[in-house]
Amino acid sequence: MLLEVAELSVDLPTSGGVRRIVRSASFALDHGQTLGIVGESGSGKTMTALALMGLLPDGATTSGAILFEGRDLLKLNEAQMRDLRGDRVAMIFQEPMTALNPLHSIGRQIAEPLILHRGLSNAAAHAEAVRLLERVGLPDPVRRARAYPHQLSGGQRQRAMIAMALGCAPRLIIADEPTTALDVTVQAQILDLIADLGAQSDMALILVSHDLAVIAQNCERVLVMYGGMAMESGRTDDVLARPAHPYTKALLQARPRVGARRGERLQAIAGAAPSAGAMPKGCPFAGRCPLTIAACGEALPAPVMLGGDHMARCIRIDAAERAA
Amino acid sequence: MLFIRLEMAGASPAMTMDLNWTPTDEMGLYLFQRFILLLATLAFASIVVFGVLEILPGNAAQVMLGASATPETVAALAHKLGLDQGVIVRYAAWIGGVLRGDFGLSYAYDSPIGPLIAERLAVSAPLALLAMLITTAVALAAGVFAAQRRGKSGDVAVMAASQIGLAVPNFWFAILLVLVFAVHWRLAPSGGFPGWEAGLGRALGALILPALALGLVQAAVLTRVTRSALLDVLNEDFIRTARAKGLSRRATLWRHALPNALTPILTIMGLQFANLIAGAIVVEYVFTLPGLGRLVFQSIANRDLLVVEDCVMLLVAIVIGVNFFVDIACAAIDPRLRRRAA
Amino acid sequence: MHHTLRVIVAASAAMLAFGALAAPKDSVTIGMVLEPPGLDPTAGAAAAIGEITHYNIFEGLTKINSDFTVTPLLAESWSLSPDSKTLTFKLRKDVHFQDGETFTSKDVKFSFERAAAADSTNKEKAFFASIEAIDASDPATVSLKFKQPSFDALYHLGMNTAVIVDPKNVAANATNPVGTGPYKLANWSKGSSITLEKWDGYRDAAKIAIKKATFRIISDPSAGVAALLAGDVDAFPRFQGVDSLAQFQSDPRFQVMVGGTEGKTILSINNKKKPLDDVRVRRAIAYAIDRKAIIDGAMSGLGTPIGSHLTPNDPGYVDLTGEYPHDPAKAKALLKEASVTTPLQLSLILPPPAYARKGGEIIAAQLAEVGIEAKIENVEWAQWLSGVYKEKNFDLTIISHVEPLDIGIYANPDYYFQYDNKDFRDIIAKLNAAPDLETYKKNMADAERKLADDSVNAFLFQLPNPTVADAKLNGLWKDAPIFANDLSAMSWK
Amino acid sequence: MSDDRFFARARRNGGFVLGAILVAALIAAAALSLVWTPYPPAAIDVPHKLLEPSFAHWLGTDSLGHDVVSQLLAGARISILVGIIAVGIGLVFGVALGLVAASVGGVVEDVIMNLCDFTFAFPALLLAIMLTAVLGAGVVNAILAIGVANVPIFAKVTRALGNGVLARDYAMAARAAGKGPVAIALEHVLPNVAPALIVQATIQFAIAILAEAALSYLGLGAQPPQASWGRMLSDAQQFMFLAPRLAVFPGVAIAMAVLGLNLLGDGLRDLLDPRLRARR
Amino acid sequence: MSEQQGGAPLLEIADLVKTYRLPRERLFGPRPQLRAVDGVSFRVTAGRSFGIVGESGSGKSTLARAAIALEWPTSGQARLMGSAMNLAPRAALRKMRAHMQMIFQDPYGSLDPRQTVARIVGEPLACLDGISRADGAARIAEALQAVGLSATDARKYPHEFSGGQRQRVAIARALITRPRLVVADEPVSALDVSIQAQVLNLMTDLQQQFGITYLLISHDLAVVEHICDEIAVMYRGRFVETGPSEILLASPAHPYTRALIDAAPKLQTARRRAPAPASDSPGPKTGCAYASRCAFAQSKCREEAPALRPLVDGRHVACHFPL
Repeated sequence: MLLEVAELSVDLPTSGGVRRIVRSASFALDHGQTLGIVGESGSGKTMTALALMGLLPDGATTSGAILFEGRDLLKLNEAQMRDLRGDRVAMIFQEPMTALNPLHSIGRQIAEPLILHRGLSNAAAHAEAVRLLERVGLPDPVRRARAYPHQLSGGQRQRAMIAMALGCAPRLIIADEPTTALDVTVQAQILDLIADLGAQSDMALILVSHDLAVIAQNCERVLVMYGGMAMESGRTDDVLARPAHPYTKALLQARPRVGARRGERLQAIAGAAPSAGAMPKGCPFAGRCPLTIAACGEALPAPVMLGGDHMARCIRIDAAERAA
Repeated sequence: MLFIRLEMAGASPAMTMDLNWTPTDEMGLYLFQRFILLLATLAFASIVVFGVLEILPGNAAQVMLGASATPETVAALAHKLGLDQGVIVRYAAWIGGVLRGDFGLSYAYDSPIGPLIAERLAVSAPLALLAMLITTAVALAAGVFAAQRRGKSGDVAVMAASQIGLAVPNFWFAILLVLVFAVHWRLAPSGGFPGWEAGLGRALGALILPALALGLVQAAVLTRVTRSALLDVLNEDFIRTARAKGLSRRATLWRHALPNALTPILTIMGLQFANLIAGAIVVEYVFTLPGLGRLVFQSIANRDLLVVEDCVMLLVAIVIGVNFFVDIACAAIDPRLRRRAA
Repeated sequence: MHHTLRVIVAASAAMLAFGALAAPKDSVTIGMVLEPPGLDPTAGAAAAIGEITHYNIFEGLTKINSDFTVTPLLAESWSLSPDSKTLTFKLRKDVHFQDGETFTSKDVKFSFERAAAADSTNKEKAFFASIEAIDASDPATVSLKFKQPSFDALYHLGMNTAVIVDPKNVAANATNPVGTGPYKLANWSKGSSITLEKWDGYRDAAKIAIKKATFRIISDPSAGVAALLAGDVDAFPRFQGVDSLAQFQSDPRFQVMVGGTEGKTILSINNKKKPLDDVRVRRAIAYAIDRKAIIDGAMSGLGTPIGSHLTPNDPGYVDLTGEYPHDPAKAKALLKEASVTTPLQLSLILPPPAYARKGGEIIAAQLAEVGIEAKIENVEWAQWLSGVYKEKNFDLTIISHVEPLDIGIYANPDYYFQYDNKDFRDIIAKLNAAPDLETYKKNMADAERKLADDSVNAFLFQLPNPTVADAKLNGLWKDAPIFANDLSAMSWK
Repeated sequence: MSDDRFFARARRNGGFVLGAILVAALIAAAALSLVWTPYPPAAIDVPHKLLEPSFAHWLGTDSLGHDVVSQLLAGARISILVGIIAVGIGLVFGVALGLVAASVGGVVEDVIMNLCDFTFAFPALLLAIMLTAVLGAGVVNAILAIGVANVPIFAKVTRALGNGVLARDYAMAARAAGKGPVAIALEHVLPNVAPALIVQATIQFAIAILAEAALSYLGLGAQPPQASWGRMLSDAQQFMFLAPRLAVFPGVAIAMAVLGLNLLGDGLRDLLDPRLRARR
Repeated sequence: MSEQQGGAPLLEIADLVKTYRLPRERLFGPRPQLRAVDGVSFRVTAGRSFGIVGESGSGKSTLARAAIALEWPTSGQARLMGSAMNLAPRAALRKMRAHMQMIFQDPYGSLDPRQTVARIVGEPLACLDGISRADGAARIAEALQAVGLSATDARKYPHEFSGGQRQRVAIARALITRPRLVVADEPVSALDVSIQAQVLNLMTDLQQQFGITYLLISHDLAVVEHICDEIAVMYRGRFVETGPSEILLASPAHPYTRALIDAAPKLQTARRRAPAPASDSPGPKTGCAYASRCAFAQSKCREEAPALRPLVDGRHVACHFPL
């Protein structure tokens, strides 16, 4: 296994007290594999990704374990984490406009990790940056390398971000909503690019998105998060075909579909997601879930294995199956 | 902030990118437009300065001749000085002279104003530079220090000190400095300026207390600006990107955060320069320094109109010029700013 | 043997002195409050011009000394004609201007005629205009024929307005003065300091102890105190920080002298303005004022009270200070008698000197006690000159008239306080025509009494001349009949 | 925002509490001086000048025998007066200009903003010196000068934040509903800009106090017998060596008043709108 | 359902052009112009909701704002029920506004944080004359109830609501004047999936209940199809294809429409590869704007701009070689 996350919890101090943002998340990933983490805003998916990079906000505390290439990342000191970041693990962020330093040329920003981790000279790093830009499909890479972020379009900027992440040939790439800010057509191209490049060099990929469809089309495995908790996980095929958790089911049905009858009522989920400050003791979906019983609100539901590595955290899986 | 819009221009329609840009074009265009605006501002400033000071009460000729002068002699001198001419003629004569480098004649000193101002600048300019140097050094160091330790005791101490700095009037601080360093410990002269011919050491020695009084109080403002600008930048996504590349916090700070924080800091420094010049007038008063600010004050007292006009114009031009260079510097640092020329 | 011993003793003493003072001090730094606008005392009115140039760069025929006596300077001697109208001076023959020109009676004639000319900006133009003829036929003799007998001519000729200038250099004197004195201008750093250097071509160069003198302009009293304490300044004549004198007096490093000047500090009253044109109101003001409190509060107790427009050292002085004792009740009664409705609102315009600013505050408080509300308005000199002196737009103001023997200003009905009195003008005419000193003194006393009786202005005190200096500096003036710093008399102990 | 939450959060904000206490003390001092001072502030008592602090004179007397405590109390009055009027001038004209600039946009906005930038080239104190030189020294002119210097500051704040508000969809929604530009400026822009203006006004108040002190120190502000902290300092400077305490009290008073206002402003900024970041 | 307006369509856009001036690029060069909307015409008839799909920068939001008289067209007209809005006097336009309202994308930015829900919802009403205070309050309560909120919510402030509830408030505001046309600019794209469904359901309910016709702007084909009877696909300021939703989505005629449909992520694991190679460069000055990205482009496409022409099935397409 390249990566094994076990019972990861993240606590974040806020003005209203310490909040548990991620609750006992567990998942694993091998070389070359792709995992999608899907969830709505506030589900804890981004914090999970940042925990893997060791880039949680100041004051955050973690428990559990993150084994990467056999080492527990939570036990590494800052210097050791620094050596990993950008070299063994790389990250692509959501908004390429703000994620790039507006004052540095694209080439300089791509060259930076190469100089840092590979010890390349400035000139060599810059030449490599141009090669990387070419590899991510930017035409005229020499001039693009000289350009500043504001002179590129959104798609081009995201390609530059990918080039930056690829630079040191990391073993794991974490992409946090890499296409949310982009148009649909560009989104498809960027996702293709990430998938292709990952496959070429046997990199593992964690794709974080709010859009189940994006995950479905790009990841072998999926992890559905809600209220800081991993509700369901497993092979994408399994989860899509036989969603076990009421939340996953609701999510699949809530989306309007192309080709569906117009004006058809969508299966809406009532209410709104609980805020981190008002998280119930038990299942975070309790209350919004049509199958809620008193026990749902009392304790964190235990994971239920459903064959293979298909897992769901729900005490009413049986009822859910009946309902479906 | 002169000319610079701190906030992004209002909601602009999404635009397609023209990739045929060339950096020199953008910068050249920006420079040209800023320069035109600089000239227009200077012209407008000269009209305002002349206009305001033309209605000063008092009669320069009377002042020059003293109490016992007869009305005829006063009138004769007024004629000699051109005070009996029309306002527009006098404005044209003044501005024409200034453009040729002829600042006119001081009524009070009965000598050309150009050398007079040059003499004062030899005190004021080093004082301002020294003060700015102190401000910048202290503020950058303290601001970076505080931003790095946000919320910790070091940050709290710096912020508390800067609050006090904001609250203390610079002239009071100057008085306290004289009391402690010049009178009590006798480490520095109490005031006055021996002149540069007395030696670099003595001249700088006379400027150090005034520069401290000016600089430290200003540093309080800039420290807060530096800290908040840096904290703003440290919250930006690209800082996380830099850390995700494996850069240390320190390297992230110096390579990514500080250059980005520099634009607001520089802009505020430009604005502060105006306050520095104003503060210099008061501090020069406390330390009886023969600087430009003091010349303005004395000349207003003497009704030495032309000197006041020249000095105020010079001070305003310096402020405008400094802000012009701040704009240019900001555009040189931040390629996005060049685009905003419109 | 005896002789040898003396030589040895002298040598050892000299060596000791050298040992104590590695380099004997031959320079001095003098503080002054106002910077002169130029350096030609015959063209500008500012007292600061004389403080720097008089006796140092420029010299006149006579010299007014600290003790109010008049002695020869460029003149060796003089004689007065029996009708008291012609003064004849024998001039020194060893005098040169600093540009090498020789000083002769022609220069005297040129200087005085220039001062009397129509375009003259000389402050004492009126005095020079009273000279009917100047005879300079002999280079070593000059005689001045006055239109009327002149008892104070020697005094006037000793003032800085009567210094002898080099005809070749008159135009440049403001910035590059050339005179006959022992010092030349070395440097003027505007707004900061003026430095004079000893001129080696001076006729008595060997007697001049101070080689270099720097006048530092320190307008703020506390900065002056600081400069003295820090040793930045060796002497501060006409020192403004009068409240700090006690501190210097108790410090052995310093010498403190308090002398007098010709300054008559008065509360000027606009005699034309209603109800101030009523003598009862002016008298009420005089009764309302407590000179002692003003002198104590504004001058730290320095300054001699005066009762009219003359200082105690002037010829013909009469002490009239008892005329209007501090009596608020009487003041109120007079106001009532003049049927003035109280509170009476008056403006009180104050120029920058401390005697005016602080004295004004005290006077305002004293006037308030009798029902006069004086609204204080602080102004700069320029505003004072234009608003008060020229436009006569004021009710009350405080000012020190420092010109000696200037009681004649009251004979001018257009003078800013606008005292228009025929009787007084007659007295002044008699005074000017006085055939001898005794008559002069008698007429002077009449004039003083008339002013006090009419309560033209409220007369406060003689402006003191406090000097603070390094205890080792010799030759400073105690009294200051004129504002001058005689550097040639100064030396270090 | 509900009031109880505001006060609950306010109590936890130490700077705000300290600032509020200091400002309350300033106001209390000014109010007290209207009805009572130990001695009349302008009363001259030459025989009792330069007294050390004692039971009769808690902080001693100055060179004319003024009671220092009385003068300090009365001086608070001038400070508050200058602050209120100068900030008022800045608010009224600045906010109006800022709203017009933001609402009208285009050339009008450019002209107003360039004028504001232009005014920044005249340092407030230089402007004040020029104005007082033209109009004469006095509190009224000092207030006017400080007020004029305040106008562009409020104009810029109003315009910058106003543009932000106008770019929000709710301003667009108001237009879609048929609201005119004036109604939108008054109903949407002004209330949303108000918290920032309150914060800015507090800070400008502090700056006005400093400016008045500097002007009075230079003799261009308050005139005797009016008590003013700046004037007290300039008097005290002449007695630095005899009675350094006289130079301490007014300075401390100014510093405390300004500190209080700044802390109050920072606290208000945190409380009213955490998104507003330090502008200084 | 909806009352038929004799003859004139509810909304008619005629040859609308909107240009913006961009900053100068060269010292003395002219200021370049951006044609955000480049000659668009369409009609919305009562009862047939109209959807506009396109990527960011295609001009669809500008078009929406012009349609509701929040932008003044550079040329062309927007007519509501037969009267041209850009020619109408101010007072008349204000009256017309009662018939058209707008819903915005960001439920956090579209509600003034300093106003109560009652004021927010009542704002369009306040702009109309002759509505009494009591009437107004009743109408506000009615509107709130129609969107599933309670009348007591009127006293609350926006920050007391969740994102979905805020969008309900925004919809209530749009409903209060009982408009015939509601322009909705990306009404659900800022909401979480679970909330999206609630809002979309609400919008369809209101459509049926009050006979509202939507002009819906979205980048999401599924959302547009869910609400709209007719769809227009916009690219670089122009319509490239219009037509009834079912037909257009089932068998797109324009390659760009095809690309959009293919690129939309679907809930299935196998995925078609993204079509055309990426190119973000601006289109050529002449010819079809899409030519540089089009997989089927031929030389004619680069030389001659295709006009929007009708196809047999009621669709219009701007392509020389429709699929």
